Amino acid sequence: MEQKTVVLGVIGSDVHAVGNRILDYAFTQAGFKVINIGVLATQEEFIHSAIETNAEALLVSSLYGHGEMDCRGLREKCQETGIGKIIMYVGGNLVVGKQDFESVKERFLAMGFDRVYPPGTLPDTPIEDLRKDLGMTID
Amino acid sequence: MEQKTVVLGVIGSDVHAVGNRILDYAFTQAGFKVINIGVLATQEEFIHSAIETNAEALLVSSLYGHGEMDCRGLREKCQETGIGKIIMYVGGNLVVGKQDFESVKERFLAMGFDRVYPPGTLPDTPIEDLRKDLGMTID
Amino acid sequence: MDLTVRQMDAEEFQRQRQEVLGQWQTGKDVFFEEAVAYQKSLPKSKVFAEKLAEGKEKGITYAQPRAGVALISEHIELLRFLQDEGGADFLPSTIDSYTRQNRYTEAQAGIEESAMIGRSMLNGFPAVNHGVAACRQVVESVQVPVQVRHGTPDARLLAEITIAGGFTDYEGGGISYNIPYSKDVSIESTIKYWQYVDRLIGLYEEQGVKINREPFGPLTGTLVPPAISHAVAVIEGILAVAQGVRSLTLGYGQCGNLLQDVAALHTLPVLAEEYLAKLGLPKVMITTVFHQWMGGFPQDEAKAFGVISWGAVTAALGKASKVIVKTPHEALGIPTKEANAAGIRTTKQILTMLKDQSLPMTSELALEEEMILAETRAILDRVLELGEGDAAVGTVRAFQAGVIDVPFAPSRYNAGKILPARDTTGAVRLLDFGNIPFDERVKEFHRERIAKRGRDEDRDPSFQMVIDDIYAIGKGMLVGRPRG
Amino acid sequence: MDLTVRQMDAEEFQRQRQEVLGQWQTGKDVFFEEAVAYQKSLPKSKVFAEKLAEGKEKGITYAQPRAGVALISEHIELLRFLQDEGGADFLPSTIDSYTRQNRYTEAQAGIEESAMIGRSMLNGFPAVNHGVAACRQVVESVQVPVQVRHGTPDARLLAEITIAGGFTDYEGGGISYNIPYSKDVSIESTIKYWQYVDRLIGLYEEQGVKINREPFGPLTGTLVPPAISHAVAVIEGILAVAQGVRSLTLGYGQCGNLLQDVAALHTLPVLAEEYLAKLGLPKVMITTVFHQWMGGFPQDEAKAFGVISWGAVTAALGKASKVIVKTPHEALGIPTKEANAAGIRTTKQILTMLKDQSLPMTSELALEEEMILAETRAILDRVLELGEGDAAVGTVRAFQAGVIDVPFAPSRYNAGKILPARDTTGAVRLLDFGNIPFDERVKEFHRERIAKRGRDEDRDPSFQMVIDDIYAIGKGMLVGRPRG
Ligand code: B12
Ligand code: B12
Repeated sequence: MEQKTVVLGVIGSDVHAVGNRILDYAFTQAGFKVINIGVLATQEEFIHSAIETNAEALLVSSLYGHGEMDCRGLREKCQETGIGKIIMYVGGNLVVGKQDFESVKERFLAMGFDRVYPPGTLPDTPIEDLRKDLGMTID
Repeated sequence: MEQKTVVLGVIGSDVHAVGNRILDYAFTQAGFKVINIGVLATQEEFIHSAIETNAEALLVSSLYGHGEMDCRGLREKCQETGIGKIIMYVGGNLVVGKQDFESVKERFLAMGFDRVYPPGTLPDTPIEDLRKDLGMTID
Repeated sequence: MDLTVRQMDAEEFQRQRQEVLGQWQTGKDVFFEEAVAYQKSLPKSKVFAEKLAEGKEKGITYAQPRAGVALISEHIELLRFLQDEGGADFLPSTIDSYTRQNRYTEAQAGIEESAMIGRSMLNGFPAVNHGVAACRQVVESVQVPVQVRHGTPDARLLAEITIAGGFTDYEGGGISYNIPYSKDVSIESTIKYWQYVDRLIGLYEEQGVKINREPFGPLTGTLVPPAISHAVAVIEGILAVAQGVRSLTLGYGQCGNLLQDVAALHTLPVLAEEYLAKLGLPKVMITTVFHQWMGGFPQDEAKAFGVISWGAVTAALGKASKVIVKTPHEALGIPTKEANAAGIRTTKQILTMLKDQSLPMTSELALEEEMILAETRAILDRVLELGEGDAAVGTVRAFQAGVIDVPFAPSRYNAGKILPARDTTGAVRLLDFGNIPFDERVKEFHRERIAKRGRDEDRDPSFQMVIDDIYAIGKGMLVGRPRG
Repeated sequence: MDLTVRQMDAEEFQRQRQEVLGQWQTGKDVFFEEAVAYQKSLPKSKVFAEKLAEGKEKGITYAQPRAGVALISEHIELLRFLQDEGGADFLPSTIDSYTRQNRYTEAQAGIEESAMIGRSMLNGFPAVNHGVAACRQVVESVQVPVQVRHGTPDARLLAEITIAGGFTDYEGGGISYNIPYSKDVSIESTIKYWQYVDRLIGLYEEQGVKINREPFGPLTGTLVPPAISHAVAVIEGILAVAQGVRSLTLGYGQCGNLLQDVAALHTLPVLAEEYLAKLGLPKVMITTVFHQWMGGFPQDEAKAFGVISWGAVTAALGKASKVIVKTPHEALGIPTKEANAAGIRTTKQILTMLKDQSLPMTSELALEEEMILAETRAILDRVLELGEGDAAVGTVRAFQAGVIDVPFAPSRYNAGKILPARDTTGAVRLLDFGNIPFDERVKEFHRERIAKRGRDEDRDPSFQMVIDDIYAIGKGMLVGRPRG
């Protein structure tokens, strides 16, 4: 099976690095090629890396609470740079405070993310989802 | 100052003895004559002791949750036996479960108690109140 | 029937049985052989003694809540919730206070009123009124073993019904369910009532049915020094084993000082084994149960979580077999099922985090153990002396003499002469020894420790100190220091 | 300016000062003499160093929350709530993440958006944007000392504004607020930024104003072995004292094993005093701060209370001067003020209950202490060796060489070669030593302990074990055992 590439990073002024390390490990173990741009990643870095590596998906983490402000406009920037259809997942502790996840999810879906994950998500679920979204069959 | 008598006890099938010991000590220290009928006290025991000792007040404890059932009819029985006007206080954990105290208080006032005390009441407050209700001045 | 520690004779047991089963109409549905068969049909996972043995081997500390409401379906819902949402390892059925006083008519009224108004008017589950079939419904509705928890001086009918009903553990004892729970019932009579219960369980054991017995360790739950509750636990263990009980969980209520509490947990089975052997009784399976603080709680839920956690930590570090869990509603009233489950989850988080840690032995811990051993032996030896070798007889005489004396107990059969108080580290000592037969060395130790506290607080030890200690945990402290 | 541990020269300081105060418009309101006068006008009860000294003498462990929101009035309301409803002994102002990256324009946008929509869009208090007067408003609105808590590599302007604003304690350091908090900032530059901060505080000290400094102990908060965070804490202490700081609170983040954590608390001031003396630096007041578990939390609030409590117990038994409190919302998001106050109350209940108890010395505890001392000395001695006696230079070289190496740190100036894992009792050891200069005896100790765990779990120690440990507390365990 050909290896699919994903760009992984923690957006904004966010330095939470532990989940990033684990996602890197887990997606790599699952057979993906992971381009890990690490913490403190800008929207531009996500997009440049995706274009450069011909990636199929952006895996955006935001833990520190500013996710709403940091993620705004990412889909539009993708469109402007010609990768408008790229799959975009986002996860972590997306907003400030303990908020009802359904409403958080809606806000991020409205921003153009394909899937939105609640706090504490284990890697298995997004890996499963990504295989499905990329039409990879698992036998 | 002449010593006023109070009857103290824990009503019903209730065996909680610690608060009773402390109330006994505190009311005695405060100058009252305490007739302590102890735990597992029936309505009849409260009334007999009050009549026998010419007491001014009944201090009824109920901790274990059955207070509502155990206290019903006490005022009426007092009336039947000719001590209808005796001061009646009740305190402890009066009902089953954590309930809004205001509604508990109303239920017990409606039963004919003069004062109703929430869980964890320290002796100072009822001692103060009783002095007031008995018209004892503190100088 | 004369009081003796020896096994009840079969005839006497049968005579009483007729009487007991006639005490309330549900008694007629108890059939011993059928009940044995039912008990044997239970999977191992629902048998207390089996799961306790497994935990003992693996070094697990299990968590168990208290819970009971008036109506069957609500009670089942409650237990399932505590199992599924709380992660309870063992379940209880806490019996209401009318049933505990054998007032089945009032319990019936409570059931009816509860059904009418739609909330439990009873502070527990009236198992006798509900009967054997209903108990089995409870046991069958959950996946873990279920125990009867109560506080009943005469619990013979309750035992008949609940054991026939599939419960595999029975709490209480002739002392521990008398002295803290009644006023006018003689110890002689409750020992006899409980010998009936123990004999009943002995009969089940003889048929290959394992029923665990758990003397109620904490007694009045308020500043009970370890030696006193240990003495009671060992005596009830002796009384039970003499009637044929083969699986014992001995209990102890948290005092609050880590070293003293861990020492208490360590010494409890040691003492029980020692005295069972001394009296020529068979070796039985002994496990321990630690009760999170049984005295007055803080009303604030966050603070209550702190108290609960401290109990969980002590249970874990002291390697108790089981811990009985309090809830954040403790100070206010019977907990909702949510509050109850929360208490279990807090506890289990700590138990699992601490599973592989323990308190290493130190000279301080060794000293606490030595004191508890010496103190408990002093009491027990005097009990046996008073009973001329017979623990049952000795117990009655010991209470008369104040050789065993439980602080703050409501019973008039208890001397009520001792006064406990915390020392400056929070360990519970005796301020007034009453007639407890401690030797001078032990007494000096207590005096010295309490005197040190007196100096730290610049006041003479007195009843005011005891009162301060009673309120202390509720007010967010352990030692009731005067306001400075 | 060349990097050196020696005190910054006055000219260089003044040169930077101009630049720093010009970084954002609020810088122009800082006047040193006026600020000294303001600081001197504060009552002792609002001065961190004074209250810490009092606690140290009395053996009190204080509790402090983290908290900060975008708008002044909400921030004050929040702090008051934590003081009045939580009983916080010290208050924080946790700074938002834009300010931490010196992105004051974005912070401004966050303030405005927050004002508009009526909830804080920032994860902290943007003190620089609010300025000196606003900070004083905060300090004047509460009764206890207030500290700046952040995670800012270049915190010079923030220090100028908040100290002039009446804050009496400043968290952070050139290593601890770089390595866990940035990606591309060199250690050389952050050490210099922080020497500015420390020199600024030295200048205040010379004027008789006490400002306490607190290096950030927990680093990445995730399985950081004590020796590594201790080495960083001691170095930051050295750097600070060399610039004139006279009051230090050294920090350590809970690992979870009681003995290891207590040993860590005991050894931290010992090591700091030892190396300060060795380098001929003055004796200063040293206190300790213990951070309740800084890694991933369980989402369930009841379980979170368990984790919080275990941290409180450890702080109390280890006799930390102060404990930083987590909240039941930790796993989900910035806590509400109610959740934050609840965390404090749970913690304080435990601190007061355990005030007069401590963990007695045992051979196991002594061994942990011995290991931490040996390990930390090995690192520090190599640092000084690399720096040819200069701790600042040595630190930069030590990070280059991987002699100091922080697990899971985002910084590319960190080697990232070591792998920590728990042993079978939950103590954090090293599975891969990278270039940490431990001697063979120490390495053998780590290997043996981790190997034992491998045997217990019937698997070879690997990165999977590390991952399991990272998730463990969140899943209700301490040691990340494989599902059995
Ligand atoms: C210790 C204790 C026990 C001990 C009692 C030992 C003894 N014989 O005394 C033991 C373990 C035996 C026990 C048994 C039971 N208990 Co109990 N017990 C407690 C506990 C933890 C402390 C009580 C205490 O001693 N407090 C200290 C004293 C000083 O305070 P106090 O009793 O509240 O009294 C003070 C004030 O309330 C006030 N006050 C009291 N009465 C009056 C009256 C007047 C007129 C005034 C002015 C003031 C006043 O002044 C007192 C002095 O300050 C409380 C919970 C708590 N409060 O934390 C539960 C509690 C009272 N028990 C409870 C229950 C249900 C039981 C049991 C049914 C067992 C069970 N289901 O778990 C049995 C009942 C047995 C029976 N038949 O009564 C419940 C009651 C629930 C409810 N009302 O909804 C409580 C609230 C626990 C709970 N949340 O479930 N218990
Ligand atoms: C460790 C930690 C830190 C460490 C980080 C060290 C480092 N450099 O990595 C330190 C101490 C430095 C730190 C600093 C701060 N932190 Co912090 N931190 C945590 C903590 C306790 C654990 C994070 C962690 O490592 N978890 C373990 C990993 C494995 O899980 P994870 O990160 O959640 O990632 C997993 C999943 O979420 C998911 N996932 C994550 N991203 C994505 C993306 C996709 C696409 C998918 C599919 C899945 C996915 O998969 C990962 C693997 O399972 C959390 C709270 C918690 N979770 O318990 C707070 C937390 C994230 N921190 C928080 C905050 C606010 C901060 C600070 C601002 C300080 C403060 N105010 O207290 C600073 C911010 C610094 C900055 N500029 O970013 C808040 C965020 C609040 C919010 N969102 O409302 C939290 C939630 C704590 C809280 N409740 O206040 N923190």
